[in-house]
Amino acid sequence: MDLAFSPDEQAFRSEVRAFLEAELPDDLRHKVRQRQELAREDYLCWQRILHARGWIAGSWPKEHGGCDWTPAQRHIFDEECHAADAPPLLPFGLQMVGPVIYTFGRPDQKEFFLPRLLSGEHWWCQGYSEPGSGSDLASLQTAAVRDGDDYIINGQKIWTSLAHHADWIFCLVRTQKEGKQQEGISFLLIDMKTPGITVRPLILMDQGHHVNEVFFENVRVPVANRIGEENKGWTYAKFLLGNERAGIAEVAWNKKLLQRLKEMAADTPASGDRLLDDAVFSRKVAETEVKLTALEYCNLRILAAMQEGSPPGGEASMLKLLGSEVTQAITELTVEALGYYAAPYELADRTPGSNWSPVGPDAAEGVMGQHLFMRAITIAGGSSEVQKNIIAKMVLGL
Amino acid sequence: MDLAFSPDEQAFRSEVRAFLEAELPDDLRHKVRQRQELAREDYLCWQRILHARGWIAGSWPKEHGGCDWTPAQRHIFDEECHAADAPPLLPFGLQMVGPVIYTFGRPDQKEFFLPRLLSGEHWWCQGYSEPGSGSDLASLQTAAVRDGDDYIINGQKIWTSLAHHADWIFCLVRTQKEGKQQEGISFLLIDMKTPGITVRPLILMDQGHHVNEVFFENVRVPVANRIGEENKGWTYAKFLLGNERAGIAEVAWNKKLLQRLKEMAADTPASGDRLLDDAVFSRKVAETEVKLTALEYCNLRILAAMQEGSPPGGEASMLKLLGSEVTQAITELTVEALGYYAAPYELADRTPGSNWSPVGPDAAEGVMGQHLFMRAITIAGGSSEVQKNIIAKMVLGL
Amino acid sequence: MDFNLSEEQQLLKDSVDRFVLDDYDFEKRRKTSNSDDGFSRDNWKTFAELGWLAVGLPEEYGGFGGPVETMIVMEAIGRGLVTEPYLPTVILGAGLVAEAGTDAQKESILGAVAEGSCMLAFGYAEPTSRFNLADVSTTAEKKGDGYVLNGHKSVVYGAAAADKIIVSARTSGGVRDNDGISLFIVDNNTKGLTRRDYPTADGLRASEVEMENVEVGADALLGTEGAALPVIEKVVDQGIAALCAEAVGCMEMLKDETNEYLKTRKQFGVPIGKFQVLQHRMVDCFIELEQSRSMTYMVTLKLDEDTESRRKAASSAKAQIGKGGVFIGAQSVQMHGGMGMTDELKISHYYKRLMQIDTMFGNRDWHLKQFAALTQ
Amino acid sequence: MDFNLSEEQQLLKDSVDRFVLDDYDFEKRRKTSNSDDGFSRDNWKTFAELGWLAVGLPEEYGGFGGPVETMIVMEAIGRGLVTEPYLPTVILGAGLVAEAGTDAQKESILGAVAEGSCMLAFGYAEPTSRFNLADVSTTAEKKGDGYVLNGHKSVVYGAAAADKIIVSARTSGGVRDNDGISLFIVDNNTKGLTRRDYPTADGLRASEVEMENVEVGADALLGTEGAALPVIEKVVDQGIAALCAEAVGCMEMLKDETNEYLKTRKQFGVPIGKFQVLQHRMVDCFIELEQSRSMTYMVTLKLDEDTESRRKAASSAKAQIGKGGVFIGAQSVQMHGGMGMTDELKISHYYKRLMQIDTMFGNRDWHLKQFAALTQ
Repeated sequence: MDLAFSPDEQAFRSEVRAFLEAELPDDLRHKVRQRQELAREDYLCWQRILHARGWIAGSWPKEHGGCDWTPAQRHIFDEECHAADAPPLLPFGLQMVGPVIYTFGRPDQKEFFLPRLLSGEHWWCQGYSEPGSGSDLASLQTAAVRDGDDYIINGQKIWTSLAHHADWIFCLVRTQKEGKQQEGISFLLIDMKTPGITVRPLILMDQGHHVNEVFFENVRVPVANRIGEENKGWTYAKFLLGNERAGIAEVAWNKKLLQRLKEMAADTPASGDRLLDDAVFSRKVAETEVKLTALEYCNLRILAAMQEGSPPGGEASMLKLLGSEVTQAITELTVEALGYYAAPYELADRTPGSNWSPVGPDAAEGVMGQHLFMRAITIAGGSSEVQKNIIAKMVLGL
Repeated sequence: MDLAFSPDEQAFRSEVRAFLEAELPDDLRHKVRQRQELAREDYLCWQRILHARGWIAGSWPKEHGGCDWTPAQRHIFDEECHAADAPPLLPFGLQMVGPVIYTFGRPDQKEFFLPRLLSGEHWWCQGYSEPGSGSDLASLQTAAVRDGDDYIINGQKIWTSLAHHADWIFCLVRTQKEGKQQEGISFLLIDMKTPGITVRPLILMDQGHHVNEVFFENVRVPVANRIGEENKGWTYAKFLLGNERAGIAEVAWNKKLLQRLKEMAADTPASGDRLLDDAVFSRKVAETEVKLTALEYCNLRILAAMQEGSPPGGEASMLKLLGSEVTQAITELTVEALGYYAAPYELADRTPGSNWSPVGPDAAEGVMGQHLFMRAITIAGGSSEVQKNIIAKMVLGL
Repeated sequence: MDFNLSEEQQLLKDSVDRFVLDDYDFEKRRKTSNSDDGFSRDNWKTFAELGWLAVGLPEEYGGFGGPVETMIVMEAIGRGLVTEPYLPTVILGAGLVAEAGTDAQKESILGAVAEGSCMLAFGYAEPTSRFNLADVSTTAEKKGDGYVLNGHKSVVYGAAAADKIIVSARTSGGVRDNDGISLFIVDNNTKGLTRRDYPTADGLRASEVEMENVEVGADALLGTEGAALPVIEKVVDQGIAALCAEAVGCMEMLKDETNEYLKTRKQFGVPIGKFQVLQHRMVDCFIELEQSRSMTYMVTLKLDEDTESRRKAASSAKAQIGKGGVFIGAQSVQMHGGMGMTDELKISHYYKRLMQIDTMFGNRDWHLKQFAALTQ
Repeated sequence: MDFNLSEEQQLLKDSVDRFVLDDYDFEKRRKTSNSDDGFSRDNWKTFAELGWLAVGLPEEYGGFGGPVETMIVMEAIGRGLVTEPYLPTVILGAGLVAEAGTDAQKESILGAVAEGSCMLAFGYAEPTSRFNLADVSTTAEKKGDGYVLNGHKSVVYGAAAADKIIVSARTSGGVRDNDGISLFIVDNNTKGLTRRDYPTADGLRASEVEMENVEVGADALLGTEGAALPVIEKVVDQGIAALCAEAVGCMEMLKDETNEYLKTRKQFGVPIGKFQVLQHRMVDCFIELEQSRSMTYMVTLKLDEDTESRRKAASSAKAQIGKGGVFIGAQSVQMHGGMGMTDELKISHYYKRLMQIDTMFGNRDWHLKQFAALTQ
């Protein structure tokens, strides 16, 4: 047993750190640090920089343009990126549809989609959830009816993150109504410019435009845009959900958020003391840090197992549960640290590029918005309740 | 709206207080205060004193030997008794079977049983639970087969509190196997001296002998000892359970326990400080006291409603839930307050009348034992999970 | 011991409940909240006509009722998520004047509040004070008959709409001394007073109020010079009781809405209310509500007891309400799933208000600390 | 990064696991625990023969292995709820000697420990010290070449069985000074040393150790006079890591037993494991166990890092283990219903041990406070 990273891994860490030092633009750093909403161009700017360095897809095989990094390398890369306040990489293309395409796609699909995905030319979004199917994903109703070489799509997706930025959407659609729900689903790649697609913003409680409803009205999609076999989409969907959960613990990001919280509490005057010196507040921070440490070592154990070839099973659900709880604990404490200054809430606060200055201390910027948006992480991607059902069944056999 | 007790009620409080001052024996006070296990004679001694004063059955109608006190009077009586460290009144006779007898019993049953119950001549215990029927009470299997003027009883009861002290047991037995479970149950009164009854101690985790298994092997019970109709026992059982839950919040007792905790924490040295001055410990005590205050006012609201004639419904389940949580919180904190001195655990500690002196501070006596025994209160009398099921169904309609 | 409303109180309750039901549905509330003022002056006029702005004020100045009546109004305000600045004007502002004002001040202000022609706000917090009401850096120096005020008051709810802002300022003593704090009634348009107005996360309006050499007359002093802290504490405790009632209104609405959602929303072929985990969660919400309601009655009925008893009541009630409100709010969002996250459903708005209520006048940590100190 | 055991470690694990499985079933354990000594000297001999009493000791005195090997043994001790005083003798007692002893002390004690002929105990707590290792009122005054000890050591586990008791005593400084603490090795039969022995709630044995003018020679001093605190802290951190492993053994046993009970116990016609609330509760137990195991690996692998890093590791691990252990213990009792309350089922015994582990070497509150101070 040994906690140390290998010399190679340590060298890799230095390399990543030097790269970030040199290449991460200051304005992006600042925006991330100040919890500002990122514009489409902000994401793409960072994607292009990483793409130029060949580091845009750490987990992908080299043949498809990835780095084929070990789990430990990915972990190191993640840690360094978050420590440097780099923007997050959106998962929809890189973690979700990309691996589906290179695993199940035809050669022409790989050739067309993968390079564009990596370069940022294609921005992807995810068409899974529907109004009637939340936790019960397989009950989806969006229908695809065969018409010659096309499918004609009618239906609605919901909670589609950043669909308003997207060039393409990958969709689960129903191609068969009979039999088991899971057995009539197909997996389609759809150009967002196709006539009949309407994107309607769904404003969330932080008043931000993160997600959308996407309506399909007689949308024609070439059958050639289907991944794999008709009615086998559930297989690809589950594969994708498995990938979605890798890295779900968000250890590096949580560490960064916790560090910011501690800095803020050290700077916050609390009637003559520093807030961080308040016994009860500092205990809550310590409790959260202990929980994060436990999560970190759970994550490392699972990474080590993956490195030896064991795929994560129910453990991924555990990481998702714990990671989301830790994040919510940190954002709640961050709001609490601000006291009354958590209340001021101007929309400008969340608008990219505004010249607005926050009310109260600088560190107050974006805190409430982030907290409110983070209420979603115990709901999206399989709610906490669903994750517990999964563990009860898969791990405990109940 | 008004929180004040009426002048009559305040006068009643003074009367109770003066009575306790004059009549409660010091050795009983001391035993209760030191959390010592009470002997059979301790309970009976106090019962006889109250009986002589005519205050043994506050809630009973006057015609049956009770006081017909209002809910407010009962609340006041309870508060004063606990404040004075009076021993508890055991519920099995006074709260449970007594009201069943005077509500559903025949005149001859009332005449025989009620005076003996009140005087303490008959010590009652409760034969409800069975090994196979815990939360699912109605699934009980103990069989009563008619044979002339007798029933012949075979089966087993479990968790029978203080059966080793009891003269009589009231039992739910199965008189019919067909049909709905609830419709084949009868309610019998059984003399513990009847041949065929064996009482086997069940030692609990505090190493105390509180509960027993009671075995019935061809036990003959006169049909005349049945309450009400054959196969209607479930009705009487539910009536009894309803009464069991009145006063279940144990507000007065919890207040006393909390006060003891605060005294102890004020006396406990914690490396140069008083433990009560520790910000985190005192906060936990404060949280518990707030919870107890909320419980107290929930209880008062329900008492006030009862005073106006509304029987408690699902609210009783709420009181039971909250009361047991508060008690466990207090006993946990009391153990915590002792630090290392919670560990010493000699059986003498729990044996009535021993000359043993506790290890560590005087206040350490009985603390761990009480904490361990109190783990049962979220299990017995309908587990917390069952109480929540009841509220979900009865109050929320889920 | 009696938890029933009198006949008059029941009439008041019917009246405010009807208003919220008929005239304050969620869509209207959203429009009102998003308007420039963040509330409706028409509604304010209605409040005045129906007498609600006189609740809790002294009878000699046209007022009626006391803590119970205030509780009734505030609970309805909570149910409707009403954005009109009732708390800053009627409870805090008029409360301070009623408690400490001269006859002349009462005469000129309380009647105007009751008839809707005067709105008030109370600036007590400062950037470094956190929740300590005695931590006052703002200074008031004597100048001639009057005073010169300098300082910064933080997150003053209702300040933009207020005709007069009441501020705490230090006339003597060190920054955190209990003695030496005074109250001043400052006209909102006084020279040297500048505001930065902003919406708050819970859809209300607040302001940073900066005073630079603001000159006020002797008649601006509210109460005895240097002895304002007990007055502030008393009125803030009244504010806490009112907030508790508002929170109970919010919580009850969330409990009802979420319970209904559990019965109607289907997943895996059954209403999600059939899942035991959600049933028990809903029970936890119900219990938090009942506890919060009990504590609200308790603090409301103890507002006129002695100081220590009142402060214990206020701190314990606030601690419960803060915890219960945030719990019910967060769980209502969670049980509504994605829909709970949206701006278009009312759920998240109640959650945001309950979060704010937890912070206002000191959060759980603060009040548990006060309570611990009072009960040791 | 590697969380696998080496081949030798796996062999050790197989050996201790087999012993617990074959020779330490619950009935045997109960008898042993209820015997006069509270443990079995035969078992102790077996431990010696199998080499377990040498684990973690320096190789030059017959020892082998390090923190990982200790973790392996302690986890099995947890699973079996083993009552033999392994922690007081091998980890604390021998640990102190190995850390601070002279060659002569190591020579005379460590070999004897390894071969099972010497048992040890460590008295560090006092009636007023609570969890502060530096709070030492016991005094050691120089007398000739030796020392005279006076004081009271609280709840010394394993003291009755110990041949030698190591105690902390103050040779200089004030009661809570970090400097001025020394360690002494005192023969259990020394004149002036009296014990009150008693069983503990978790079925072990401990004692109050009082010293009245106990005279010891110069060779009783363990380590440098007045400089014992860092030694004590280091060895206590090793004790914490060992306790964490023991707790993981307890928790795993409870998790497995309770999960099995949920599958077999029927109520309302179905196994109670079909109730979603119990499923999720069991998931919470599983997660607490996984977190506790991860933290145990962490602290075990960080015992040899610098002081600050080691102390952070120990305090964070102890805080997690205390919380997780008590949670799993209490929930296992609750999910077993009445049966969980009984003395005859093993469940409650694990709960009692986990409660004690939470307290030992400082409870959650204490370690969260230490951790907060170390990470600010």
